Amino acid sequence: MADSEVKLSVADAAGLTEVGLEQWLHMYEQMARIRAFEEQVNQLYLSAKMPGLAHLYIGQEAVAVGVCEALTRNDYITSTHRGHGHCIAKGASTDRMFAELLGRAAGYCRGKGGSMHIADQETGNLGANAIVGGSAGIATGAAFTSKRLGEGRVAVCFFGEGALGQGLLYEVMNMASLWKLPVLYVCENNLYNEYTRYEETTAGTLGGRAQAFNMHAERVNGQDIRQVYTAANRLVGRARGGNGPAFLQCDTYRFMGHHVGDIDRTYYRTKDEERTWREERDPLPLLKTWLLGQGQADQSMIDQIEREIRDEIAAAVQFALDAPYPDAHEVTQHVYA
Amino acid sequence: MADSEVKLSVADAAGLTEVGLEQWLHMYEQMARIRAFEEQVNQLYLSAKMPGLAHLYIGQEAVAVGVCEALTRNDYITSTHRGHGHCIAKGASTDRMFAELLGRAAGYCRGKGGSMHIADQETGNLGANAIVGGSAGIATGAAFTSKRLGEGRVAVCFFGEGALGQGLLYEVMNMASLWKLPVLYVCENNLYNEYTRYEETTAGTLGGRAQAFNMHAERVNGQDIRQVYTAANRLVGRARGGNGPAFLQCDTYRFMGHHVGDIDRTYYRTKDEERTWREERDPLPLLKTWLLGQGQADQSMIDQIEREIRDEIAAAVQFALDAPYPDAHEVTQHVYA
Amino acid sequence: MPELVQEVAPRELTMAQAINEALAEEMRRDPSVFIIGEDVAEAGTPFKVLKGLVEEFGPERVIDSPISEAGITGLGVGAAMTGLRPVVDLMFGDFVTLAMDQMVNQAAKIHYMSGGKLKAPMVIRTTLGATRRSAAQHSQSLHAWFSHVPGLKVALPATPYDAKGLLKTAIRDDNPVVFFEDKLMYQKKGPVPAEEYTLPFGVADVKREGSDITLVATSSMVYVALEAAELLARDGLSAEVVDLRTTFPLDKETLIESAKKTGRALVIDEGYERYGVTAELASVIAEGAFYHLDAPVKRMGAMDVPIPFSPVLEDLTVATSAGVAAAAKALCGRA
Amino acid sequence: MPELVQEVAPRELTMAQAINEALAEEMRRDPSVFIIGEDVAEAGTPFKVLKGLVEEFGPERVIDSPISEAGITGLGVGAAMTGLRPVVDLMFGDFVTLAMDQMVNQAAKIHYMSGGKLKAPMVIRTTLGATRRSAAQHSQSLHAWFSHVPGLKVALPATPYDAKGLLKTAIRDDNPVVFFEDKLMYQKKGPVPAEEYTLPFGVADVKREGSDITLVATSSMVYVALEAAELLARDGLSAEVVDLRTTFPLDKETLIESAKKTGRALVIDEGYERYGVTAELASVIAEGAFYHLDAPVKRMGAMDVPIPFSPVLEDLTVATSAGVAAAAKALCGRA
Ligand SMILES: Cc1ncc(C[n+]2csc(CCOP(=O)(O)OP(=O)(O)O)c2C)c(N)n1
Ligand SMILES: Cc1ncc(C[n+]2csc(CCOP(=O)(O)OP(=O)(O)O)c2C)c(N)n1
Ligand SMILES: [Mg+2]
Ligand SMILES: [Mg+2]
Repeated sequence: MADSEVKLSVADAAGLTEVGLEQWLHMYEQMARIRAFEEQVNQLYLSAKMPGLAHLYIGQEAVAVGVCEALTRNDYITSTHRGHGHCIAKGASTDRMFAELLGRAAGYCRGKGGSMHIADQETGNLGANAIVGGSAGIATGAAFTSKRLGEGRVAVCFFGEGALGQGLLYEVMNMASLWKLPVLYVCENNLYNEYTRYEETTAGTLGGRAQAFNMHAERVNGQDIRQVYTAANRLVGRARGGNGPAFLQCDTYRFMGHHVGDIDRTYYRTKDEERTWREERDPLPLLKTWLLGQGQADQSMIDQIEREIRDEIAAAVQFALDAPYPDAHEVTQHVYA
Repeated sequence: MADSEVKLSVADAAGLTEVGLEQWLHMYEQMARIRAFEEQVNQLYLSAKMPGLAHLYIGQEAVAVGVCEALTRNDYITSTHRGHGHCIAKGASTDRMFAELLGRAAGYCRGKGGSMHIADQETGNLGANAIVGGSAGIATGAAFTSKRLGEGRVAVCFFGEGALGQGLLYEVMNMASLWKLPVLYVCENNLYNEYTRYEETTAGTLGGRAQAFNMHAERVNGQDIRQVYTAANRLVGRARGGNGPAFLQCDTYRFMGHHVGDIDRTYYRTKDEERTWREERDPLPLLKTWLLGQGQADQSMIDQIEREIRDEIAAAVQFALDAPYPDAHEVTQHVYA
Repeated sequence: MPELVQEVAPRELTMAQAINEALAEEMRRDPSVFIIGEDVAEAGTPFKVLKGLVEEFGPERVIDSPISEAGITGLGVGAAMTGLRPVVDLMFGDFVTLAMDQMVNQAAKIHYMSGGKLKAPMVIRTTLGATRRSAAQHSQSLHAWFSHVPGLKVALPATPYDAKGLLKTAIRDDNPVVFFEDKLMYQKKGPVPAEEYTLPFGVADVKREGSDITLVATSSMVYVALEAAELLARDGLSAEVVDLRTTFPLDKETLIESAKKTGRALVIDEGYERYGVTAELASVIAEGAFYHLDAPVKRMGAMDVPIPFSPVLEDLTVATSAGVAAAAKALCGRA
Repeated sequence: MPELVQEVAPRELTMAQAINEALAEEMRRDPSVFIIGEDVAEAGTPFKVLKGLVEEFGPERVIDSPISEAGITGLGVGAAMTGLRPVVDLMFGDFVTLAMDQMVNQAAKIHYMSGGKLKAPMVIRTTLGATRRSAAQHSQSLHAWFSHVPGLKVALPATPYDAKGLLKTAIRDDNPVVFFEDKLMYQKKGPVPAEEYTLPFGVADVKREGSDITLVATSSMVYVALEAAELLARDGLSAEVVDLRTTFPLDKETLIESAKKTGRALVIDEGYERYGVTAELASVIAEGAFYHLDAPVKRMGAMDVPIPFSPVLEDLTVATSAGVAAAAKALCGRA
């Protein structure tokens, strides 16, 4: 399929992994949580309550949630500058995340990491990374540990299509393939490297980059969580079973700017394009419509989820706004372990 | 074909670029010059007359000569730690090369570069490089200049199969393909990264690494200069004509150690393997046999070439041994242009 | 700063405009100059410093690249060796970590290794500076590394005037130059004459004259030093502020002469203090002005910690005018 | 050096053997330790330092990698963060240029950025040192770069004893440690006790006591300093030789106390002089011993040139015992 032809046929559920309603609703809830979290982050920025910038995940929720749903708490992920979604999907709680984004001591990293470095060891999140592609080695190394210790854990390396510009990716994909490491490289193709269309920076195909190393590669519609989950589940199982790494391209789109301050975007993409994705390819309505259409869920279940999340996010951001900053002496703490 | 199945069918000349006898003999002469040069380098090492080490090109002569024969003097090459062959093939003279290897002021780099950094601007050799893969950016940049200035020059980047471990290669192949730069990536697969068999470090195929970037890739028997020349000629023409970069894998073998000091090699490759290559796949006898068999050349022509080269090399090494070292004040010269 | 003899009010530009103008002028003057980097064309970089250049010079000379810092630097080296003058844009100074081999082993050494035959005339523009709430991987000031490497030159201007003049010099220089711009100074304004000028490398600029103590500063820290000098003036202490402008070539003479004159010196830089630029400057002064110093040379680099995100912590890591003034007073025995 | 109370002749090992033994002991003690690098297994590295390890510990723990310095370092960071203790082998110190992002932006910062939750206990073993006729890309001593970076520790032993003790400490350290070995010292012999020991970081070692001048040296330069001390002794000058052993943590106290005692100091290092290790050491001494110094602290780093191939040139670039002795004499007013 052409890269921009990401269509979703709601009716077609053939070949999907079968999961119960509860799990579909959990995925919906996680996507809604990310969406609400990110909208709140944007508000914090617009009201000048958040230091620095943040890269919102809105539009891409089905990728993080669909993939993480295929993981256990023990599995590892590494994440990117656009990492809030991965962090939530892997199980972090939003209050401590907001606290981190606001530089408070209650944050996951005691306010020292901020948006681009959130990590949560408890849920296996080895950290967002502000170096594009910078975490590819870390994810590969985590998979190495798992294999070496026979732990059966899988490591997922999330990255944007722009990260395929980085040589490091190729170096570690080669090793992962050679040594059959249990790692899944999840490439989120949201069509842009910052403000540059990815075709301008990308020769050949994305998946071909992995296939060159004899690595299994698949491509799914990243707006359809059913497809993402199905593929991720299969590839994670494959990796866990000792059958080596895989590459999963998820075609997606960020609905907002590259970061919260990227307001005027018309010089690099059209309003039309944005509208199409927002209106026709939003992963939340897509899943909801399918669940409702199937008669699996009813509207009240969805409403309840959304109400609960609204409350949770409101409380979480309040928690963060009220939380104290780290003490001055912390500045020299944690330089060395 | 399997990587080690590099057979040569002397009879089969189908599809070869037709060149006149003179040019074949020139190629033979260049290969013989490299062979004699390298044998002399080994002698210099064994007799402790050469400082440091050197990586001999013996066995791989058909690659450098076959490729450079398809270039003009104006075209560029970049080379590697195993670079003497490329340097000679591109037209450098052996006296100043010996002088460089011996650290004399008459050397191509005034003795400052040595074996691993020989460069010769006059013949378009942008330099050997002691960083594996380190010259890939330089070659790509040279091609960029050529394209930008409309010079019609082609740049050839020579590297060993081990260099495909370096991320840089992928970064620049992507750009070369995107921007249709006139560059030819010549991968000399001599089966070993130093002391490690290349299959142990290489997932997938070598050419696949280029194809992933939508780059045209070919593979030839690197011991058969007729095949190397034919492919190089076509790919250079293609690049010169604005049709973009290509990747040329040449299957070959270094007959000697990784460097002159690598004497006991049995722990990483068998004597049998070495014997097979030396006896059955030596590029010089192969070309000679073919030329004689065809009745194109007679033995006296070959004898004359070899005699002349013997004399040239003897004179060249003597020139170098007699040449003065650089003056002490040169140590601080050329730090800045 | 330039001594403007005109009567009319001097033209004011921001640092970003001054850099943009330097590039535009050099690109007009010399068709071999081109720019390559991530989001440098239509976007004009995330800092908007290159705005308008692609419109004037076209996408052939202002090239949006893949996110390949090593690759574009390497391509730049090759282009420079074959007749072009690349200006490679490495968006954040922290990303130099990805291009070190091409900068240090290739660009810096090719002239020497080739016995003077080849050269790599190129500029690597990048940034430095913290307190932008960009956290540990987007806030470093790593200029000490390059200052350490023979074959490279390093400029780090503090004013729009200096930025323009030094960047033009960098582009014309036949050697690889690493050019550090403080992200937070892009909007700072200053006088920039409309006429063509360049500034020589290796000439420090006395941004303020004084007699009691010498404050040597680089880039962003020049303003901290100038403000500290104001504070000190209120306490009756006269501070001389020397802006280094290039860490290499290093204007040892100006540093040493100033320290000899005042008898006291404090060096301020935004790089990590340990094994950083302040060490070189302090030891050059301590050696050169040994017999004239009334107190040890004091160093103030950035705190030796990865740069924290939280504003309350981040602000502690960089020297402030109050901190500099206090340290200077202590050096002058007025603690 | 250890005070050996035994009567029997002490056991002598080469530096290579001492390093090998440290690795073997730690790998036996702790199954989480593993080695990754190019040609580290059967070949035991081109320097043969790792000989025999793959035979004892198997290819799962002594891993031949592709030629991917960034990749293996990155893999090491991830492995370290998840419970292993990698020893990453970067064959030549010049190749660190390829792994800087993983070392500096990832390994060094993860503990801090995660607010103390994650850590990267790993050792990056690499080499330094010139005069091996290996030319500009295989001869550098780039330890100053890492000494500059918060979050990293840097060790550079000069004797087999120190190498073994410091390497064992490095492997047990919970932080990334960059461990520099001088290629030319691998065959140097020295006493190494058979019993288990480790050496603390941040403790300089007075390799020779003296009273007229302090020679501070690192790695290979310790021998140059010791030889110079011999030469000076013939001239009636008593030189104290302080071996730093780790550039970070830095044992400021020992340096300063020694300089206070002797009143004169000369610091010697094989890295480029400019903005190098000697700058930090000199400025620490100049500040800390300011009121006790009879002469400026003098620095002798490597010449600020890319390292030339030609032996006649290369030998000029590094400090020699004769040069150090001459400089020391001059400092002592005996020029
Ligand atoms: C090594 C590196 N180069 C450049 C940047 C600046 N930068 C931040 S995000 C970004 C674009 C990343 O694009 P992609 O990987 O597709 O991720 P997306 O932002 O689309 O999620 C760039 C160039 C960086 N952070 N790291
Ligand atoms: C970046 C880098 N890593 C490691 C080395 C050490 N080294 C020198 S040659 C070599 C093997 C290169 O193998 P290949 O590229 O196949 O070339 P060949 O020696 O076979 O010609 C290695 C690892 C180096 N010079 N540069
Ligand atoms: Mg993207
Ligand atoms: Mg090879």
